[in-house]
Amino acid sequence: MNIMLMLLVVPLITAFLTMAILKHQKTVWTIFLAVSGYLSYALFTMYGKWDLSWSIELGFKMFGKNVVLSLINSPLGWFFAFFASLTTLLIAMFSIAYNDEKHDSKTAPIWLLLIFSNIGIFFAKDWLMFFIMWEAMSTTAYFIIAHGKEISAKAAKFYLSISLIGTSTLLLGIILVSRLSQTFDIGVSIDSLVKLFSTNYSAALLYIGLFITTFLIKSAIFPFYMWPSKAYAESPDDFTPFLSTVMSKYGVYGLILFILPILAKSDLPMFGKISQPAYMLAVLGAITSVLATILAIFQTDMKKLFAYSSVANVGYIVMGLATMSVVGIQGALFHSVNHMIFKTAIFLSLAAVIYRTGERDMHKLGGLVYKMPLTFLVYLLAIISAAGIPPLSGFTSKWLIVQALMAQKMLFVVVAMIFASTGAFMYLLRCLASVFLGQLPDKYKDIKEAPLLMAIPMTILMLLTLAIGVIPGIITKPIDAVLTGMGYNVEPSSWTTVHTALAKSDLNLTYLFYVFMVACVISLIMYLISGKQEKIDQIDNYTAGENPLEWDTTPDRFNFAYGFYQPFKQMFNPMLDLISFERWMSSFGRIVERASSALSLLYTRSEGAILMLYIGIAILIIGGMM
Amino acid sequence: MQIINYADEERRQEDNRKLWDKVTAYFRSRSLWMLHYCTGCGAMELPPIMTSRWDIERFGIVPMATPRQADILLLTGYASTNTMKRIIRTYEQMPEPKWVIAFGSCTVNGGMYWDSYNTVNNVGEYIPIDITIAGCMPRPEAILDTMVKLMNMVKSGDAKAFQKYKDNYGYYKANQDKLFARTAPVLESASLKYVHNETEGSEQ
Amino acid sequence: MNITELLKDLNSRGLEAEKICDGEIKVIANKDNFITHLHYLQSINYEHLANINGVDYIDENEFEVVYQIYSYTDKIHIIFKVRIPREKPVIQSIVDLWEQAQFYEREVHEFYGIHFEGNKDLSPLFLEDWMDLPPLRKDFDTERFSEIVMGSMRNGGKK
Amino acid sequence: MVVINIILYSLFAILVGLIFMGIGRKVSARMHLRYGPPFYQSILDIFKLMSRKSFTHNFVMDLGMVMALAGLLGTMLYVPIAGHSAFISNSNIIVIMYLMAIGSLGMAMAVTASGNPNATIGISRALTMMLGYEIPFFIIVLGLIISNNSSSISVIAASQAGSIWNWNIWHMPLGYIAMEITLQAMMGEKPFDAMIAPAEVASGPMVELSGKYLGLGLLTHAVSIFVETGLMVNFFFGGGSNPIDFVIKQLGIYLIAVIFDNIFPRYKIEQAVKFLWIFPTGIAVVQLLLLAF
Amino acid sequence: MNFDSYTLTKIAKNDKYTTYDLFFGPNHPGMNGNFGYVLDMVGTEINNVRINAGQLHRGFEKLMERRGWVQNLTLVPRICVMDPDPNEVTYCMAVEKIMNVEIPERAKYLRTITLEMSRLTSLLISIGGAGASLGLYTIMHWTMADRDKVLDMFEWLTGGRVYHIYNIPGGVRRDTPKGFLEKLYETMEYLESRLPDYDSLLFENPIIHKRLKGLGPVTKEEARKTGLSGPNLRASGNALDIRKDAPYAAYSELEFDIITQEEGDAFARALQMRLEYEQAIDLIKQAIKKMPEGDVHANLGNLGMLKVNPGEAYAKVESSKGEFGYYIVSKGEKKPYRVSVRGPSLPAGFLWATKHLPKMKIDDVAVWMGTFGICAPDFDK
Repeated sequence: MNIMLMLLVVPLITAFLTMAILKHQKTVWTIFLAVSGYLSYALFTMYGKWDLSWSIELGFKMFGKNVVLSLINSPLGWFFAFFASLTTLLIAMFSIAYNDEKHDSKTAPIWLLLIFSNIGIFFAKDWLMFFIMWEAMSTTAYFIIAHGKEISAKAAKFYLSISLIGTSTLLLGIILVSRLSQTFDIGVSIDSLVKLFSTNYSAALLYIGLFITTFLIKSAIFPFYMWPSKAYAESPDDFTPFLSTVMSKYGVYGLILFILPILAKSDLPMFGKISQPAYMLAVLGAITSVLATILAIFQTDMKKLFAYSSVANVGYIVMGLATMSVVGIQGALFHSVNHMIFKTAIFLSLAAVIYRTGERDMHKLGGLVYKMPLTFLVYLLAIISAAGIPPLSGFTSKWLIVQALMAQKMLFVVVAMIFASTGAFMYLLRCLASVFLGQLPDKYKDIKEAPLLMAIPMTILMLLTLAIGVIPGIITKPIDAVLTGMGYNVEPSSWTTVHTALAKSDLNLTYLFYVFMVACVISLIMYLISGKQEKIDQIDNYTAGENPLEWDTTPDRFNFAYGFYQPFKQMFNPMLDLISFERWMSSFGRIVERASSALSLLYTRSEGAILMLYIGIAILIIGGMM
Repeated sequence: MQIINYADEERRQEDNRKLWDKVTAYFRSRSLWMLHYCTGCGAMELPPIMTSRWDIERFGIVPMATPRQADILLLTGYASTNTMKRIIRTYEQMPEPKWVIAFGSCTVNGGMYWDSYNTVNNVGEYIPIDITIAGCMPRPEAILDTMVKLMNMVKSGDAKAFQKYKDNYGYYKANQDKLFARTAPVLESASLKYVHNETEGSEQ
Repeated sequence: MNITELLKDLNSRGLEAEKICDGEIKVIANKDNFITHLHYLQSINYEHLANINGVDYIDENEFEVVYQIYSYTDKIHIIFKVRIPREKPVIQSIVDLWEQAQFYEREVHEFYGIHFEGNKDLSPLFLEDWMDLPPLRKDFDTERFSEIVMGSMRNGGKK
Repeated sequence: MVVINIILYSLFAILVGLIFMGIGRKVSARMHLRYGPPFYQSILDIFKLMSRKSFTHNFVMDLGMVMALAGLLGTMLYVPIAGHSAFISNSNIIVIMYLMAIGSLGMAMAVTASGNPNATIGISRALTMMLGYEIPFFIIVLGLIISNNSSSISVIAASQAGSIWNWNIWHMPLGYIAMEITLQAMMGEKPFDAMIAPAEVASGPMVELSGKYLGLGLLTHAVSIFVETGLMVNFFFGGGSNPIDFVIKQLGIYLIAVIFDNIFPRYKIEQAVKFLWIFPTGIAVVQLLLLAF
Repeated sequence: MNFDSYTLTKIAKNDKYTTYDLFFGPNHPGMNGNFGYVLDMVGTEINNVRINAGQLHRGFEKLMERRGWVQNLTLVPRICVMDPDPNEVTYCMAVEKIMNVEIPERAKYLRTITLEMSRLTSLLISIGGAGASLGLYTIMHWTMADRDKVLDMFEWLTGGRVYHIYNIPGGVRRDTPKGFLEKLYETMEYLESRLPDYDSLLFENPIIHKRLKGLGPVTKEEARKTGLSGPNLRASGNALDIRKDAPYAAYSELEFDIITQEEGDAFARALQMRLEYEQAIDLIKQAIKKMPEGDVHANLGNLGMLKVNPGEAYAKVESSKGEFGYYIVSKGEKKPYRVSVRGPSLPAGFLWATKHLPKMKIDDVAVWMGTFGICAPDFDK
């Protein structure tokens, strides 16, 4: 059987299979792990085979041709699909341990459907396939986010209502573009839109505007940056990494697949070194990352905090893409992978914390390093990577994006980027300080380290981020293929060095790691030759000479975690009112929600109804086309 | 409680100190950081010695904010019972090596507060003292002189009160408990008359 | 109001008022209704409560609570004294009249064991874990206490 | 060979940083109408701190302090000293900016591990301040990068070689002024020292550091002084023709900071950030616009 | 998103994990004296405050009942270390009131001089301390250096640097040394010449204005009603000064106006200190010029065996912090029956702490204390 088809069929079949044995949770999740393992392996073997494809002719005609649903193994799609399935594999391993009696979310079958649509999106060759998979992805994600909890269902509805806008603009866009290009093929539609740009500028802008809206909504770029804070926070803890790292990339993938080639090939009015629409995109990315960073700094719920952090990171990626330069796109793709790795590591370690403590508010936790040192270490390396600190992977991609922005003289965008990444430091450290460091509250005196099955994927992620940081070639080599596939002329990248457009600014990361290690050794020697240290109890602290217990100051009451950046926040209070789109977004969302809840009643009763929905939507769309 | 006599033992140790110890002792003596803690009125003469006129920073002595960073604890004057408790906690929070200087007559025998119900008479019974300065209050010159003396003692390895505290912890702990861990009134008169007031209070 | 008028006024209200020197009088009030007098004094601009202190007249078996009151307009200081029996040292609180009184009353409570009705917080302010007689009472022997607890010696131990 | 170079450069930076601290103390003492400690006082302090016993709450404290010093040493190695550096590199400014963050991260980790609220408040302030000064600092750096079309410090320093009139301080005086203010914040000198304010949070991050931890902290500070003044020399003062010239310029810059340190009280953290985002940032933006257009 | 700063106290009530305790003192660089507050914090804002006093309690009032009338003179200055002379003078005045003794004119002037010199030393610490609590250590060093000049004059006059025990019942201990007054006048001129430096460093510093203005305001009526006194009272716009209202020593013969500020905030209090410092210099100069010749103490017989006739009196003095009051009851014995001390810092240190500190930022506590001139030993006693 065609391997492309296998990629789709395996998750689909197992999805229905696992539905039948939903009661045996461990088995279900093990099957899930096996499927993701298979997918990762299959995708790995597919590297370099860029001629793989699969198509099926549907029995009716449009635009004078037979309508075809087709898949193709493009380097870009492979790049995203491979790293997505790798992430899924690691999450799956985590999920086996996570979904015990207490934390069971029973979402494995739907998740498999989601993976099915995930593969479909990344390998779709025509708009029809793309749309079906896109719609399937949006809907299945809704069910996983809802996962049978009252509050989650609310967040999921919010997510669904926002997604509905996205899918409807996508549908409209597809209809318009297909009409224009007389085919559903994506490649052809790019060329026809490029042509349209030279004849009717504003119409073309409207066409790509529809697509951009869809992609921005999916990636939660300004002005749609609000929904992740709800959806990510309320979804199952083991699903959040997938939602945050893989699903936020669909929009990015869409932008690279469709928007970038159009902007690159068209003759557009320029602003400085780059075209105006691209600059607009960069500005949107900049606004997103700045706002999301500011909002993340003030969160008390750790999952919400990292939801905003994800939004900010996607903002960086969009900024990198908008430079339209090789270095920028390289950086953006690199950062997409990095974001998958470090954000998965972060969310998994937080899931481990939630698994052990059942608490999501940062200020109610503290001092967990005493009990969960490995989780702490994973989280630490992940945030070092997320903050873009060398020698870990996050640095390389951020550095590439910054270099690209500077080379293109996008001055204020790059300042926004630096603001966001310094701000990232603030919120990342806040979570570190509040959750893992500080005083361990009495009620967590006897919690344990995360179970082995959780520890393994976390450790792998930790090593992965270090490996990529030291040897960037692991990622830059596949990126070369992607860029070549997109029509850029690139020199083959080296294993150790990353290049930029600026003069004399290349960076050898392996050397950097080496230098840093030598510095570490010097520092360690200084530490070792100096006097001995004695370990003391956590409450044995400077308390101005007072005995804290005489003042009823237990460790619970000796931990500064709430209102961590309160003085800073007061500076922003007037502004927070303004940027809190949440109010109008939620009022808007509520209207859609009401409409959708009437609809959703039909199929929330049983999971099997999803299939009905699929078929119904497919018929609807195709019927609309006729 | 047996108190080890240090005088002889130290003199014996003096000769066979290693070179490394001598070097550390020199550096330590040149960089004594004192804890910024005004335990009593003697603290009033600290600002002058720290500031322009006497400028103790010449000798590398600077005030430090917390006991973790400090080398010297200054007991500036009388120690009330409450303060004594805090002094002991502070002293125990200081890393070794650490030294204590007691200021003024009231730290030796209570001074003019000898019969007060809330001041400790001899501070040396509760924590070990390296040097005591006489006077009420000691003049800045005296303090400066003491500091220099302490520097010399540190350099020669004579200032070992912290060692004494470790070795005779039982003695010090017993004295501290006598002061703080009181469970019953000390004077007989209390049991007769104070009870009335307590019941009166609870009725209200 | 000058000092003679004030004395006359206070005497007419049933208080024993007496001049000590220029700008200073002492007033002895009854423990049952002293608050109304203080209220009156406050209403005629005696708005500064400088201090509240106790005196232990052990020979007369009485405590005296002394309120130091001053008028910024009349420039007259009143030593306002209230006697209460030593067996039942209870007096009404004046927290409602002067806010700072709560701390002065806590102090007097701590040092004399006088209970102030209406003062919500009479927890010890200065002494920690104090179990003996309130220390400022005349029958508390501070030297003996110091001798037992701190090992103090007369003349530094010399005979 | 490179390893030996790295060790020598590290020791050099530490030594210079410590002596600068000593001279700084001497200068502030003179401003206070005092005699002041000897110029090598900081070396004595470090030695004492390293040789005494110390307390740790958990392994994060050890890890953090080692990481902090390592990060700063790593940063230092990327700063060219009068054209010399421990190994051949492009001395990329962005790398330096992010490498310096290791120091902050390590320090932040180590002190929050102690669980003392004073320390945590100090860290929250330090990070807020970091966001405050990174913006103007980066805008100034951006101006330099744009005008040289390279993000390499060596290139920026080399472009000013030759006469004293080639120095960037004459070409971009506004940038220099903004940098001077920003440098004050980067070095944590008053009026931007809210993070260690002894009167408010009992010396903030340092509150639980004893013995060698404080020693490592001071070494980190010494190296950071070297790095920050070194950056300034490379950016605006031609980078120096030989190491001695370089160090003298650094000292001059450091002493300016010390003098300002002694005549200003401290801002509250939010006031400091506001100030940094208005004045130095505004000046730097004007400078950037002048350079870019 | 939750706007936590809007409703911090509400959040603190509902969620016990949001608050934590911070120990501000006794061993804290921002605390002047051995005293403390235990702050219940939400974020960096104070939610509630517990007072931690008593570290300096020595039982003065008990000890004074056990010592002779003159022996007590050694105890009283220890009640306020920063500003010891008002204690001596107040105690002596109370004794003199009971004994009905009038002290000689020259003694009055000498008392005035010692009181004002003591005020200078205390205000120099307060001004320097307020600067240091904001991180401006330079001013601290300068004021301390200048304070030493005054202490040297004290040493010459009385033999002691900090505790002088110069005032005794009936006058002062001894006459001035030769050349003292001229040297004192010179010192005063020197101190006056230093004022522009202080101003440009501290009081005209824009950051100081930004930090202090609007911090810890006290209204005019509140200040009178809650027992505030001295500079704190006058900084709120009350033109009240014991030196004018109930003149003691030689104040009735000296010319001076009561300085007031209107705002009542921390900056007004700091400025009030600065202006009263200038006024004190002026008063000393006036006193030196007007100094009459004559005895310096009234003859009360052998002071060591002094017996005071039965009676009671309350005497008060305007110190640099406010009203120091001594209430003395005598039963005609060799020892006082009861001495009660009214320290000026209690209303600010206790009452206003509970009023001002909640809702205040941790940043401002030290400087708030500094401007109130809170001196722990005078309420701990």
